[in-house]
Amino acid sequence: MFEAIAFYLFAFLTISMFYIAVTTTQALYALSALAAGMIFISAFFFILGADFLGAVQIVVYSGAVMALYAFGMMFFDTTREIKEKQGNKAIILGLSIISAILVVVIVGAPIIGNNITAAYPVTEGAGNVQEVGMVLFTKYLVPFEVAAVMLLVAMIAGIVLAGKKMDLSLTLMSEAEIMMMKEEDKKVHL
Amino acid sequence: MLDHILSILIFFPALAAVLGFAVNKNSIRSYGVAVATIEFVLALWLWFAFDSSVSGMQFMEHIPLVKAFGINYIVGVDGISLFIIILAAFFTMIGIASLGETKDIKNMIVTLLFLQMTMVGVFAALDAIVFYLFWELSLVPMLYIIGAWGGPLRIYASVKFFLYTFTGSLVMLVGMLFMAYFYYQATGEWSFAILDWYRLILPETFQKWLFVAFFFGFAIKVPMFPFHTWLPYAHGQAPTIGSVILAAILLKMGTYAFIRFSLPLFPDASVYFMYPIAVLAIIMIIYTAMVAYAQKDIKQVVAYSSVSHMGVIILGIFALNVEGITGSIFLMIAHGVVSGALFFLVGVIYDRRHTKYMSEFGGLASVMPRYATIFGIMLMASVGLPLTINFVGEFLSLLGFYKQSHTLTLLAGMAIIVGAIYMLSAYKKMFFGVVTKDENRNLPDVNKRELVALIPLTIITIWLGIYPKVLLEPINTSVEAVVGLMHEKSLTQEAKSRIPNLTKDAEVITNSAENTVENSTENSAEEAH
Amino acid sequence: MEIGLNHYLVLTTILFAIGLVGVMRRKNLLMLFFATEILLNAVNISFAAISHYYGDLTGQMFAFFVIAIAASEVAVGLGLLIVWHKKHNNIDLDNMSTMRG
Amino acid sequence: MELFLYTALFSPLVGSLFAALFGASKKTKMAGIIPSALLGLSLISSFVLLVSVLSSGETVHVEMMTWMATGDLYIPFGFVVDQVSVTMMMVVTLVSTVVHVYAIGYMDHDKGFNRFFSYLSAFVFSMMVLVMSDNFAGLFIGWEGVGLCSWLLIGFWYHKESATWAANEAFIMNRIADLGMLIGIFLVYWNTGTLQYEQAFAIMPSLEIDVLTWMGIFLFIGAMGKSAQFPLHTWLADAMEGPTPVSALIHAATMVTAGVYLVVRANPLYDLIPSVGLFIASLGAFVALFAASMALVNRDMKRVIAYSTLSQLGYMFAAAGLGAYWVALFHLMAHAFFKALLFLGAGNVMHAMHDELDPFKMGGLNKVMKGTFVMMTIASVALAGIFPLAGFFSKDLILEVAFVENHYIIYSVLLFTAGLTAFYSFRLVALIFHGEERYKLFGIHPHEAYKFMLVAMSPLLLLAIIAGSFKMTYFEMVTKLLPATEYHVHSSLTYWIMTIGTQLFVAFAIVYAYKKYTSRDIKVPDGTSKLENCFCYKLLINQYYIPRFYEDYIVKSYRELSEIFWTKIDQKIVDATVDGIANIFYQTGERTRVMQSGNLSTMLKWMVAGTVTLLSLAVAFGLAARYSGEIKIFLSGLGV
Repeated sequence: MFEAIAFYLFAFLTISMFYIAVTTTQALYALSALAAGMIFISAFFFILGADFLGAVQIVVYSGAVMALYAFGMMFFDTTREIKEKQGNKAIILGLSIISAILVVVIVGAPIIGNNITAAYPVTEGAGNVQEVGMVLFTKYLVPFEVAAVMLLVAMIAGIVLAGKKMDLSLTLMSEAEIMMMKEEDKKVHL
Repeated sequence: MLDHILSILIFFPALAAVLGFAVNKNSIRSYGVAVATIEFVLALWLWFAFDSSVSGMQFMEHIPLVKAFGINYIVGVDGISLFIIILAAFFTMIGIASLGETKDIKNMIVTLLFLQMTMVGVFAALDAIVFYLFWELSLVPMLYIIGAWGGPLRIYASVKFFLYTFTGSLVMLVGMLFMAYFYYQATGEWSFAILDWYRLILPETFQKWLFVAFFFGFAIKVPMFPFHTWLPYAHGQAPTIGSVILAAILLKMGTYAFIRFSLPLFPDASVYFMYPIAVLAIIMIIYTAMVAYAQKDIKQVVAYSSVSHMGVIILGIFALNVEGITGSIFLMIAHGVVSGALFFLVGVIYDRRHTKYMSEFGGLASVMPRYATIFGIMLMASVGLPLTINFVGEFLSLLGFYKQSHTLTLLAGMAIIVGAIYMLSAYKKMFFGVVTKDENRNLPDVNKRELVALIPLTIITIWLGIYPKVLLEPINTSVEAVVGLMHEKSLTQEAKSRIPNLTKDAEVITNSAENTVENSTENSAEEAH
Repeated sequence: MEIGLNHYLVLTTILFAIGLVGVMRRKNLLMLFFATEILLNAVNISFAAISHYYGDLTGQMFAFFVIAIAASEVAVGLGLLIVWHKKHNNIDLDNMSTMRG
Repeated sequence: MELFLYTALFSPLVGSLFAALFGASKKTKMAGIIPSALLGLSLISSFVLLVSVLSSGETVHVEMMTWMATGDLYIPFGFVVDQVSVTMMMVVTLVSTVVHVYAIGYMDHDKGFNRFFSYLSAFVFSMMVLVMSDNFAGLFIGWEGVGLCSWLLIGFWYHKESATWAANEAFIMNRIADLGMLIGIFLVYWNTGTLQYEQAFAIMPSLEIDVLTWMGIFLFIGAMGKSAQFPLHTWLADAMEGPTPVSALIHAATMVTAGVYLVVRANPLYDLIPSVGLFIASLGAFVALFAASMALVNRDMKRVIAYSTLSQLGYMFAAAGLGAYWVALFHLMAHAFFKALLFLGAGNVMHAMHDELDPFKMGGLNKVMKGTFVMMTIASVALAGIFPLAGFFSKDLILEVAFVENHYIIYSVLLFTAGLTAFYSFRLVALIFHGEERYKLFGIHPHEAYKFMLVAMSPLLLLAIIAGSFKMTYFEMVTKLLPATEYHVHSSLTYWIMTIGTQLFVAFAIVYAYKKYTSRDIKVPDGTSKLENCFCYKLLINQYYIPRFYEDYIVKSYRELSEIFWTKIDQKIVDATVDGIANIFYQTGERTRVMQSGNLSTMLKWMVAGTVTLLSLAVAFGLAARYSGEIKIFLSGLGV
């Protein structure tokens, strides 16, 4: 009963948060809504007994990713309204729903067909974190290490990419200065 | 060296072409002539060493390429392909030797040498994949020749030429793959070797489908009506040398492939499709001849006349008897010589006046008598006058087909009437009458460089018209083997009666073919069915 | 009122749809990144749910790796975004048309 | 003997090649003399062969080399000199030698002198191949060879539009007939397995009558073209555009008789199919009358003689068709002599009159051109068939044949035509040589031809007079090969009535023509007289409107049809279809290019759409695989 209430409550919250995130014109609102949605999603993980995943979700998403976005947004002029031309909404909506259903059908089909058996059954008497740790460092050791390297690479890449001309700030520069800079850029390229 | 003569013939020009890039621009012409002459001498040597009493393949070479799928580099030559190879070498030689002032002459000569490789390759290949490879590769130099040295519409013409023939050959490729798969089904081994395929006996329905698949590739190349429209554009836009090679050699690939693939592989289907193809051939003959008559551009006249003559070749092939097929092979060579020469001749006048419209000329007979004489000889050869090379081929082809159908031959025989009509009226427009245009009054007659090409062609035209035996004998031997094989392989009663039985050869074939293979083929074919 | 796998699947469907709407509808690149996060999270939930209902840890593992990938994607993506912004002074999708065919 | 055979055959070729060497250079007398001498050599060789055949009765048969051999087909270059071919050889070499010598004078002032002799000798060579060949293929070589030379020679003055047009017409019309000939040859090959005369004719009696009939018809179509029989006759009159020696040699004496030669040569075949023979005879009789009627009114000297040739060819075919092959051949020979003479005489007149061809503009030339006058008159008398000249023996024989074979219609047609022949021949002679000297109005000063030209013509004159006396010798010789049917009218009374009656009829026609056209009030017709406006006259002068019919309905429609084929069918349908198919792909690309707008947002949408499609396919296939059994049952229930 408690589980049901929790599910519906968080379901409602996630959906509405994400809805706000994709519809609002204010980047700041979107960011906040997204962060909230992420946290609510971690609730599902806890409900499903995936404690470790829940924790990671909060730490990585709500912590790291959102912070990254927040820092990133400082570079952009978030107050500036971006005009967004809108196409046919029916097509967008239709395509989204159809593809979502298809994804679910594909993912869920073998389960509904009852054809699968657990490859790594949940070990009785062990906590979730322990279980995850055991699987992660045995079967998935190599992918784990690869993921680690990938994160490192991504980090360096992020720094290198964003780090160029850190001394400039387009937000603080006037239009004329920006234009001038562009001209110079072009000359260099030529 | 004689053991590998075919490989040398194929790859020597290509190698020379690669080296040609390093040759000085001023000496490239003599370099090209030297290479082509060596190649021609080698081809003559091939003829000299060729044993015309043997019906099978000679100078065979066999190098496995992809063992798992039975793809081998197999080349060989028999009476059917021998003379076309020689003709290819010959035309490249005189083509390069008589090349006029051309921009980028180095590129032109290198391209021609590459083209020669592909031409010889096609006619020597005995493996379907190798054949296909050269078949497609031959498009590339031709595309370049038309596209780079052509007339104002050259891009359209070259793209059309390329895409059209390419589409056809893709269908053919599917047929080849299926054929190999079928061979695998029957014997448990993959093979693309044509001689292996010859031993297969296919059920009739399969034959029909495969025949149609091959037909598309070949018919577009020939080109048969209604697939012929790329040809006038290609000829109309190509430079002289391009037209010459295209008409003389490249078109022959289609008809040659009919004899190499369609007839021996699918005898029943050949009989089944004989009438429809004959009707197409007759439409080709009469219709394109009439179209040729309506042309205003002399080169287009020759181009359409090419199509018309190819119709007679097709008819001879589908006569399905020794006389007809021998005649059609001979006519391939004859048509190569004659229409090649005609394109050369058109090139001569185009070089002088930069126009190909017949209305621009008139009365040239008095201005350029030597030119008019050579043109007249070639014209008479083209309309099939006896004692010229064309007559032998046309006579034998029609004679052969007469065995199959009286009425259709009567219609096809219209070739000699309609051919005379367009050729004579074109000749009249260009050479007879009084000189009306001032530009024409002082045209120089053919010069030495042009005579280098034209004199040998004239000599061949008459020599082979009077003494065709030198070619007919080896051709005949090989064709008898093909016809014997077809008779042996054919399943239906109709095919047996249409294809004559040549007992003496039939025995040889039976010995060489493995009966077990045939039986298992039949069985599996039934199952697959 | 037992919450079954189907409930979770329906939920993820809805979230995925919302994410897709975002992907297609938004012209602001930053918003596009947000929408991508939503898509990933929707799938993560379904992985976790399936893992739970079938007593198999593989689902969780996948979700874990998805998170890792999402994190690196953000790092690199954001870096690119900043470079772009510096160059063009906007992050509007409609302006990115150098790939016009 | 073989040496003589090869000499007879190849010396014209050598002559031709010799003259061709000087083809592009300036006129040299040598280019005319050497070929003529070589032809003389050929004539002597032929004569030796004739004597040999005549005395020993043995034929010479040589096989020079193989021409074509493939499958069962074997065609050699084989030559035979037998009674028939030796006759033809004599005719050909004799007339052509005369014509060559004559032409040295006639073509004296022509720029293309050397070229002319090259062509003319080449023609003789082709003609020799035609008559000497021992197989149908060799015959065809000669057949086409003479066609080529005829084309070259008719169009000799190639700057004249009418000449080139006539040359092309002649060639193309002959080609139409050659197709028939070719088909005939195919029929012979596939039914007898050989093209050699001897073997083929030996097998023919065992063949079905239908096959033989077709064979006969197709071969005769070939003969119709070369011998200009109706409806392929129009080219002969137009061929008069060529130089006159050419007309004499090719279009009177030799080439046009090739058709007759073919029928005579194929006599074993035509003997087996009397119905076709009857058709040939009827057509021959019709053409005789038809051509003679056109000759009555024509105002072109050479054309009149051409129609006369046509008419005489009709006689020959009538005889050949009725099975009297030796008679046909005899008339062929006699006709060759006097007709060539007539043409050469006409050539002299033309030269004298500066290429004026209208006899109404001449008159009274007998004073200036005595020699020519005598020759042409004798030739005309021979043509009319007056005793004792050559024409009497040969032509009367044909009439007798028709009478004896009980074909009275053919007989009466031929008899009537004999009268017409006499009339138009002497109309011509009268208009040219007698009456008022109308040429003076046009300021022409005629002169007689060179002496040597007249001397050159004299052998023909002699033969035109005495050829009839060879009749019995000839009969004995040639019937060793041809059916030896003697034609005798049953009662001698009927015979005498017939002969004298015919002679009187012909003589009357001559006298009438003389009376009518020597009168002083002959004027150059200007199209106003009553006669010229009557329907019959118009019909005849326009050659029964046949050339116009050909021009308007066949040539024109062919040209228009070609134009339609090219512009409409080839470009608008065939090529447009090809381009259309290419365009479909091109347009598809052009349309779908919008997807690659470069706008990321749009591309994202397409990406999603693509994903949807792929996912749907995945689901569909998954379901299909899962429920394949059920689907099969369902489909089989539907009866698929």
